[in-house]
Amino acid sequence: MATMTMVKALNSGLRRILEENEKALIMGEDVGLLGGVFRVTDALQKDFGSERVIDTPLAESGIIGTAIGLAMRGYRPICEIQFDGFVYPAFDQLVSQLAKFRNRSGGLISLPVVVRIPFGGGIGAVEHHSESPESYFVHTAGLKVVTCSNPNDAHWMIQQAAAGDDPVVFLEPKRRYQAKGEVDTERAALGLHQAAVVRPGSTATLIAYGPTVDVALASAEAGVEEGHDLEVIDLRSLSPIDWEPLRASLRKTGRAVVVHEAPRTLGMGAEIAASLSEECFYSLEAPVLRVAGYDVPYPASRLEDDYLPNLDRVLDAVDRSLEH
Amino acid sequence: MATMTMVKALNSGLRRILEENEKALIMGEDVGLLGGVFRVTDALQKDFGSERVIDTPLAESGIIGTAIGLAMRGYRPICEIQFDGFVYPAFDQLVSQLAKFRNRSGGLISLPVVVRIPFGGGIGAVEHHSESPESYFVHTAGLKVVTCSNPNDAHWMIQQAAAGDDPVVFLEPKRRYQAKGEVDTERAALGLHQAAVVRPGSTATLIAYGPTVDVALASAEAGVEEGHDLEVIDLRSLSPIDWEPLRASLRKTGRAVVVHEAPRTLGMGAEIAASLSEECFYSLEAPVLRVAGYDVPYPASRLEDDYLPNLDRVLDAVDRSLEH
Amino acid sequence: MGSVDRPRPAKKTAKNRRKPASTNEPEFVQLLTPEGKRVDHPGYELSLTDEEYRGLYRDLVVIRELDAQGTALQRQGQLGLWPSLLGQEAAQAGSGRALREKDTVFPSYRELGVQWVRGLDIISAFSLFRGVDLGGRDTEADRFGIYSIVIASQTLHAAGYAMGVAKDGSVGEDGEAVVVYHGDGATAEGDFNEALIWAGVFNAPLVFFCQNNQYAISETNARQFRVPPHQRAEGFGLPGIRVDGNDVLACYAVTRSAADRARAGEGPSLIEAYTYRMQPHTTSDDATRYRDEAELDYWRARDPIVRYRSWLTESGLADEEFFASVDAEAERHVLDLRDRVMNLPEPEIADMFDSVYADLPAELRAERAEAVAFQASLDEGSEA
Amino acid sequence: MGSVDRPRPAKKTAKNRRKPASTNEPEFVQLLTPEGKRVDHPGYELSLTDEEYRGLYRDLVVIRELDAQGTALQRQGQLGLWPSLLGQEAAQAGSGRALREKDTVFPSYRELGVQWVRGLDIISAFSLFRGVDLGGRDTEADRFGIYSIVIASQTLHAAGYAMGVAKDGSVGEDGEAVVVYHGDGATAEGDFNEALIWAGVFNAPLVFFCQNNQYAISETNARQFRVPPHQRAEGFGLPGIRVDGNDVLACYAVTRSAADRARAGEGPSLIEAYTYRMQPHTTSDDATRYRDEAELDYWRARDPIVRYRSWLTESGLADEEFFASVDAEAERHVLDLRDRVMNLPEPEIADMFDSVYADLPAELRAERAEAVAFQASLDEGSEA
Ligand SMILES: Cc1ncc(C[n+]2csc(CCOP(=O)(O)OP(=O)(O)O)c2C)c(N)n1
Ligand SMILES: Cc1ncc(C[n+]2csc(CCOP(=O)(O)OP(=O)(O)O)c2C)c(N)n1
Ligand SMILES: [Mg+2]
Ligand SMILES: [Mg+2]
Repeated sequence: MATMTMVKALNSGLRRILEENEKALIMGEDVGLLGGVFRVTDALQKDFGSERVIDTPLAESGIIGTAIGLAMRGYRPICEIQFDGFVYPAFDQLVSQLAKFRNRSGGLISLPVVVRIPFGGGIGAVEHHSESPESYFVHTAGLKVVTCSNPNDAHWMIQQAAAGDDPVVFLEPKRRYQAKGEVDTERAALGLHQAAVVRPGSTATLIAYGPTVDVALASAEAGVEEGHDLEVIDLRSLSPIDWEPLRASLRKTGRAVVVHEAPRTLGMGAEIAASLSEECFYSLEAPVLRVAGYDVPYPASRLEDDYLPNLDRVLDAVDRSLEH
Repeated sequence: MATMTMVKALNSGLRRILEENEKALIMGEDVGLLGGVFRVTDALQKDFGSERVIDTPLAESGIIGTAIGLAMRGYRPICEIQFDGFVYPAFDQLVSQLAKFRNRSGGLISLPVVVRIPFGGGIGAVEHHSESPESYFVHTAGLKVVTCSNPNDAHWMIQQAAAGDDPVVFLEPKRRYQAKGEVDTERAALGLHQAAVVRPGSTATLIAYGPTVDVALASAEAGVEEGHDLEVIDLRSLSPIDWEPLRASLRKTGRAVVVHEAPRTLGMGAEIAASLSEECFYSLEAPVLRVAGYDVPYPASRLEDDYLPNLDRVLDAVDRSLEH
Repeated sequence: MGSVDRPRPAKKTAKNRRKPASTNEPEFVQLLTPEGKRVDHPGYELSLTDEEYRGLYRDLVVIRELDAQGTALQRQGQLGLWPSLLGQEAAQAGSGRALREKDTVFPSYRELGVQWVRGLDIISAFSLFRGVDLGGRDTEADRFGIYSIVIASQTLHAAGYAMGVAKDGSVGEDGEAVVVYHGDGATAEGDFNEALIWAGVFNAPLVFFCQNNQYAISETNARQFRVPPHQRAEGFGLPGIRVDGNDVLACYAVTRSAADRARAGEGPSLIEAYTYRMQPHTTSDDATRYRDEAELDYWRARDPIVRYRSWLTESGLADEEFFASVDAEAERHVLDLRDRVMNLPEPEIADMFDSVYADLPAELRAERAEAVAFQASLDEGSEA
Repeated sequence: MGSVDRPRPAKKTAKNRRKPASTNEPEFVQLLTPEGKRVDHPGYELSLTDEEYRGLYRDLVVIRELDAQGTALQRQGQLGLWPSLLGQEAAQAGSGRALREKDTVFPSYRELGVQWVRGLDIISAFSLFRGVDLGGRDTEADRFGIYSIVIASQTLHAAGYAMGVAKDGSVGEDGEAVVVYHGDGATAEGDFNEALIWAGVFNAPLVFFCQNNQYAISETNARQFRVPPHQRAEGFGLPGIRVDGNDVLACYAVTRSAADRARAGEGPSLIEAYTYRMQPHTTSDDATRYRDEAELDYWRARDPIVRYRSWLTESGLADEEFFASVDAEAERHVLDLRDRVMNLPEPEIADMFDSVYADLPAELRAERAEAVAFQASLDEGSEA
């Protein structure tokens, strides 16, 4: 056990990957000498050399496209996209190539590529630096999509993502980068695609992931005062979703609120609400509600506190659910 | 009134746009001399010249990016993306630029750009020629997304899309291109963002759009034999959605099935099911069900009949709904 | 489509007819004139064995016949689509034959000829266009990638792969070259230009082989660039060279040279093979809408097979008997191909799911089971 | 960050210190040496009025001070971020002043200097980085686009806009030129290369103005290209020229010439201004991780203001009194700016919704109303 920030937990996870698999590579803009703009790859180039930790041209399509080629050659690239809003120039290589190659090849080509993306808002940044693009990737068959909410998960999930043979979009909640937590350096507690009940409860279920897990936990704490006993589930894997814990929780509480930063329309909440409504129709005491970003472009930073789901909005949704 | 194919209806709609607004432009790959690979722009370059109907370089990001610049200069470009699967290289220009410019400018810059995309499957084509990318655009605030299911709508909706001041992704169901229908050449029956009840009924509501409207109508016809009286709604506008007709229908029937070709996970059905479940919770006799593409890349064409929603799958869903 | 059919040996008058704007003869490396005269070009000496020279003729003819069979099979409803390479045989056979066994090829969707001369089973091209699969094959064993349909996307894959080759230290005399094929239209895409950047910055052992067949569907070169692709390369610091793409010997020579450079660690380069697509873009296209007979005649007079056959005859390397034997051999390959295409197994619904992930998620396993069961229930129903 | 602070006039020894690899002095157009000696360059004669010469000095100083205020405001917590242009004043003032009123500029995110010399209100740069809005302004009236953060995306907008200028027939002596600013790193993006294609194919009246400040955040030119941007342009058939980006007169001359070409309908071209970013990438960056004092000293010796001031003094165009008056003027602008920045109005929750669509859909109107009401209920709650 060790206490560390999420940045450090990712960094040590990446270090282990590089140590344990000589085919693993890190590539992206400024990941080498600078150690990445968030320092997630700090000192890795110094220790593993510039053949394994590669500062790339400023060209996102090129990053994913060449990572595909490197993977075809037997390498295992871990790419960094510098910020969420800069992943779109790579979209074709991500959704038409990386996601589909295995299927196109009839299963003969594996592309073990991890695409790390710092995502989400709350850091007071300018446009394009605070987006939550997960829906685009979850809707795309052939990709796996995961996100971590704490240092321990960050440390293990990045290693698990890199160990698999499928492409993984790995979303890192940048506003949690500096948050500290305990990391079990010996073993992983959960598989990459398992959801976790991070707070058991009985009144209603809060479903969150990445940056909103903390919001949900804080809401649950605050809810105690109002007499609520809220269960909080950290989704962890967005594609595939680990449905059973969600269903079990809903069968118990009868009520659920999904919390995410991405815009509400076709955000993860839509899929979760639609599926749970279908699977747990007779258990629902109230419709599955969504507390999400509004259906607008991410706003100027002085407005982001109004945009982002917060404790007040979550508890308000819980109240609305309980009114049913 | 005139009978024509959807291709012809679009062509004559585009012709009227070019006639009525000298700032309107058509641009895309092969749209000029060839008249587009589907002939939607047939003869327009001959009649309006190559300054207004522009064969562009083979570069989709360039098509959308320069259309943005042309719109800033006061032009009103109507871009063609040759096939659904080739829109992704333009993704950044679509979602980070075209969609967001008006908001970025505080409302001072309008970008009246229409992006026509032949979409969907069922034509026996090779990979990338049969996709349904609507979710990516509907999730993106700042874009409007519409689709037509018949020649009359095609003719009018393209004109309405071009007349507005917001960017519109205009999805054309390519497998319906050659289907004939009556076109009212005098006036439009509906606004661009209105849904249409295309077949009234009482047993359950089928919600479809673009290529699946016909599937839903055929299912409703076939359902009569089984004693069902199915209502069919053509969504027409995917963003924004015209919710009221959907809610009204659900309040009447208590049951709904959404039918689309895009993969199920985070397809339009997810949003519709989530929203209707929330808005019409007490009217629901059964969960809103989805008949959609599977969560796999669009398959080889010899498998597409198995992939695409069809009458059997729709009626099976109706039966499952009725079992509740 | 009849009017743009397979070229016959050109009439003597044809080559003096109107030369269309799009076909101003450029400067390029040529070792064999359209009339079949062998010429020299400094830096591109070529001397093959008689057997190799004859082999190239066999390649050209077999490729042409196999490709023609693609068009025929499509017309007969056996394929959904066929993108013919008619006219581009020399570019493909010449470049493909110049490679070594360890070299790796990334094709676009028109490289049947390269696939053939690499000694590979070409059935995957037909299964793809028949729609029974997505063109998958054991690309690692073949050292030949899957056909790539999104224009220029494969250029980045090739650049990455070539970076990997360099990383593996597989350079030097016994090293590996990577060759990526793409069209003239592809040079306008961002991906192609990024691939030039990456190849240059990482000094990857990569050869860009651009078949400039004058068209991107209906659009001429003038819509894609101001100066031709071999000059583009130099703007990225890569040597660029233009070759007569209808001259199999020149294509061989320049490709060998570029691949040697790559293999030796001297870095990437680009070859622009100046050629012509004699058929419409694909069987779905109607080329009469955008080009005329005069232009086709101009190119018929530059047919890659006619000139090569003349030279072989003149130089005594081959005679009518040889040519007849090649025709017979091509005929056998064609019959064999036809047979295999018609007997390609139909895919099953489960195939749609099985290769999406290395380990299929539970939810998708359930979708798969449902789909299979539903299909079975329908089949039962219809049997009943 | 102290070590990479604003340069003082260079010590005499500095310019003879170790010349770092990334700064091999290239061939470029220069009209004023680092020592302040006026030299000639064929094709780029320049003769301005005395007032204009002095005006350029005023520009350089005011820009430097306004930019320094950006850094200061960020350190004081008044801005979220500031991307300093320190060291790039000559590139921006020279190019910006060479334009005519009707010309249109598409900036990246570092063009405070261009915005200033165009006579525009620069507050939008500060409202953007303060986070009270997204940098919106009346771009049509200003003929100056919104700051563009997605690298190279604006190059395509500029190309399209310039196509529109040509379409409007606004060429000739009284025509319009369009200038797009971008960095060295931007040249690796697909969009930039597509913009070169479009500008070339449509002969758009566009000038690409590349400020090669040697870095894309931490990465040097070697990571972005093999040969410099002015050569890239030629690979696309566009004239490319490199200019000493720290020489305000040379920047003026080459930009005027390129803009004249564009205006006259002679088509697009590219200018590579070879310069240096003296500050970290932004206030969030720590440049000590990737470059050293020696490199900074090398560039301090090439400071654009020092050399220009020397020349003005030597040539008798200006004296200490003038320089003092410029300092005082800059000080006034700085104080005014500070004041306006601190008093920028805070945005309101409704602002988030109001500009997304020309006509706000019902659903979004409802979301807006809900958000406003909820916020109000909280405010009430906390007041109570
Ligand atoms: C990204 C993308 N856009 C559009 C298309 C449609 N398309 C298929 S082939 C083609 C023209 C390609 O021209 P070129 O690169 O010259 O290759 P050629 O077909 O001549 O061999 C186009 C536009 C595509 N496949 N991919
Ligand atoms: C598409 C995209 N990718 C990454 C970034 C992050 N980023 C911001 S500035 C920058 C470096 C830009 O370098 P250059 O083009 O040389 O301009 P400079 O900052 O030096 O003026 C990067 C990588 C971005 N803004 N957009
Ligand atoms: Mg071509
Ligand atoms: Mg730079």
